[in-house]
Amino acid sequence: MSEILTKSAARNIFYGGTAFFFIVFAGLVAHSVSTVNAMSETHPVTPSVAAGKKVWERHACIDCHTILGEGAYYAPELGNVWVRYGGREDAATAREGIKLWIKSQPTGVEGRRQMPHFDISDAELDSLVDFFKWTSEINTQNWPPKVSG
Amino acid sequence: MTDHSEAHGGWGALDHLPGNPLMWVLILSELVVFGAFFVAFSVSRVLHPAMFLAGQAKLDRLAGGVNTMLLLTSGLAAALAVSACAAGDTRRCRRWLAGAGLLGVGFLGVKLAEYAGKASQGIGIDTDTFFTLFYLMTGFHAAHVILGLVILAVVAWKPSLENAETGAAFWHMVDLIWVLLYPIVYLIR
Amino acid sequence: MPSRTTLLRAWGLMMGLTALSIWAAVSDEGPAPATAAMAAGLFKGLLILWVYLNLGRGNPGWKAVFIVFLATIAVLVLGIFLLGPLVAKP
Amino acid sequence: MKYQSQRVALYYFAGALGLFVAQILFGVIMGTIVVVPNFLSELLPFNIARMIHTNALIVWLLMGFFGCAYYLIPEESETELYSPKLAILQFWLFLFGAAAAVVGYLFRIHEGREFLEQPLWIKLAIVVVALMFLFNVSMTVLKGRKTAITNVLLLGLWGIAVFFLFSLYNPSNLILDKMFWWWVVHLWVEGVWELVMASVLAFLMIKLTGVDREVVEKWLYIIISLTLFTGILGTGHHYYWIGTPAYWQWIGSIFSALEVVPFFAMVIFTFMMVWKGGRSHANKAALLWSLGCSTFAFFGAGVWGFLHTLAPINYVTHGTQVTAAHGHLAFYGAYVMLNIAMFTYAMPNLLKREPYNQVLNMWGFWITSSGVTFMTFALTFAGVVQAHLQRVMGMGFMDVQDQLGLFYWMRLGAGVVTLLGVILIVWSLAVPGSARQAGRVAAQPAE
Repeated sequence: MSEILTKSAARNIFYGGTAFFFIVFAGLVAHSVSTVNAMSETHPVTPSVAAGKKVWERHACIDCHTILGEGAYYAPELGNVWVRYGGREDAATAREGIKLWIKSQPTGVEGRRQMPHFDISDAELDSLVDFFKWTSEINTQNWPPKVSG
Repeated sequence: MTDHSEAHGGWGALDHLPGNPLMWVLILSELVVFGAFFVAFSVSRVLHPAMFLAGQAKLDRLAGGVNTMLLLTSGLAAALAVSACAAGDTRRCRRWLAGAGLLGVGFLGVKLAEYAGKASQGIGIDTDTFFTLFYLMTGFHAAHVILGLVILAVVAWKPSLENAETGAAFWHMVDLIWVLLYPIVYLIR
Repeated sequence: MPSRTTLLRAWGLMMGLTALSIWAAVSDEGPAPATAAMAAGLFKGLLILWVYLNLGRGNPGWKAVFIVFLATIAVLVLGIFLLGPLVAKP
Repeated sequence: MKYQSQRVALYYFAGALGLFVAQILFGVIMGTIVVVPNFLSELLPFNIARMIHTNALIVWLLMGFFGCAYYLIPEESETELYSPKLAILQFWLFLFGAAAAVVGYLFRIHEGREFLEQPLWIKLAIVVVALMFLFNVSMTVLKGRKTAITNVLLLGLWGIAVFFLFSLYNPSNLILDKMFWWWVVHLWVEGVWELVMASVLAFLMIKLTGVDREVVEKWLYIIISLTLFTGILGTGHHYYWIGTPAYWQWIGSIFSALEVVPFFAMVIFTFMMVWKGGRSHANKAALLWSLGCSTFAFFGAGVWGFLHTLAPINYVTHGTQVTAAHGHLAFYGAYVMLNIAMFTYAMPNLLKREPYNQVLNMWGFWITSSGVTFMTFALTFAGVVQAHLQRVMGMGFMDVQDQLGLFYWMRLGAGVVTLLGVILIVWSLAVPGSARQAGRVAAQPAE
């Protein structure tokens, strides 16, 4: 078999194989998207949750914290912060606790990591907490292993 | 056809394999991937013996056996297509390719009926670990069958000897994976 | 390229083995039919490589690679099936 | 250098090196903030420093890739660049975009998605810059010789642009947000960027070892096939715990465990070529960086990736310092070293000088590599301790962090060493020697 033919066949196998794996991947992602959407029917992204996500992004929280394990590893995991504050048992107290914590930053304590002071209105804080609550209810296959995050 | 094994095309060790070197890279990769799935399946079986017994009881061993035979016969047709092509008989080559493809479609038909039967019982990929692995392995294999059909069609369109050989090699790989998958998933219990 | 006769013989052998392993698995379960089914699968896999994929013409090194690889999978699967339960639940 | 228009690469190399220093500088600042938390806490909070650190990295690597492409493509295509003017304009636009983004970050203007913090208008500007670039190089390739190297490089570069488009999609559902965020991040660094890496390495192997193009291109096809056959479904290792179905644990574990194979193939490839070539090229430093690239990529991306890619292990290590360790060594090995290899090879040719400052450059190699390696070990140990205390024992995050102080001090030390090494590298490249190139064209490998 001629040299040039072998190489062009090699190229075709590369392109064909890549297209195949990509289609399989895209198909699986499509299936996952429909699963996620089905879950979101019973567990909807309310306008408040969506607004909370915007607050989360506006202050680049992810560049210190992690959420579902992704972020900067400098500050605690917030995917389950709602659970850590006992939101499942006593929602009102957890909500107040999280809001108070954010409002009281920075602590200014020497030698302790500082969370900056953010100008977040009370309504925005409520949205942010709604976003945390929604996130804590995601089916993460039981991750994190401990409530410590 | 004798030149292949002797040809030293600069592919290193891969030159000592008959056919297109990159097809062998693909065959080896697929064997490793499915090999990993097979071992993972076996380990999970030990961890959840009851779940796996119950899951396997719901599988249709006969349908799986029929599918093995369909694929083996289809593989024979593909090999005969390559012979025809080597003898310069394009018409016969295309006919064998069509036969191989039809048997492949038959395989997918049986598979689809199997999936539909499971779906009607409310069994899906999320049901349990057994069915997650069952659907991943058989589904990934079925995706290869579909790709194989596309490749066979391309070969029938441009039936050069090299195309026929490379296309048939892919088809045989799909065969090869199934003859291992069938006993591991359907029979061993 | 294998001759027509070789191809047909290999095909007949594989079909027969498939029928046997179905029969063995349908009629009984446990170590013996499991071993038979896996051995049949391994043998069919090697036949596909040797005859259909023409590996019979490959060099000894590659033949060894494929034999060892497929045999390893078969032995692992069977070994885990047969010995695993002893380890998992003594 | 055979074509005048290759000189536009110099702009990109200079820009990339400048941003490289900035990236490491911000890294050292962050390393300091971690151990002395009140350092700059009002002026430059950690999150802002981090987005500058990571964005500078991404931008300089991309700028380096663009430069590599502008150097490589005319030479491979055997034709002048389609439009050198467009390339220069593109450079200034890109640099302006990057600078505007950094200044914006300092004033807290950003979109707050990890690595994709650029405001929308800068994202759109990046798309425009990418289109200018792709138009320019594609037209060059179309009018010239087509080789496997240019094909693969173009595929990689087009892939970079196409997958970047997913950065514009930000659904309010966090799960979907994360799923498609990875289409940018993973399909870049474990997909199309690897195509760029493999093709540039292949080019360097042809130039530096004199091995026949035929052999190199065959290796190239094998490597990139293995890369994408494993890497695309390997995305599954990011879909374990973000709300996606459980089957991703199987797909991710199996396919991403195999992602180490193409990296191993690259090690074999580079060392085989050097051994087979047998010819000693004058530019020893470029060869060192090329071999270093495949080796460090294998350890950083391959081995350190494999360490925590299996779902049951990732369950405890996900989002700990183990990830940080892997990220640092992988980026350094695969993409930093690739760029420096190409800069080291190309700059003497662009400046029409004999290879210069090689000893200094190689010192830079060893010092930087030692720094990053030490940092990787420090972070790996920190990560293992963290995973145990936090994920197995259930200790609180901040209490665990207090236990890791020693590792973070070691990381800072390693970071300072890295900074020194980087300054050496930049110095050795930026200060050209005076010996003019003489008759080196004859020494180019015959093709």
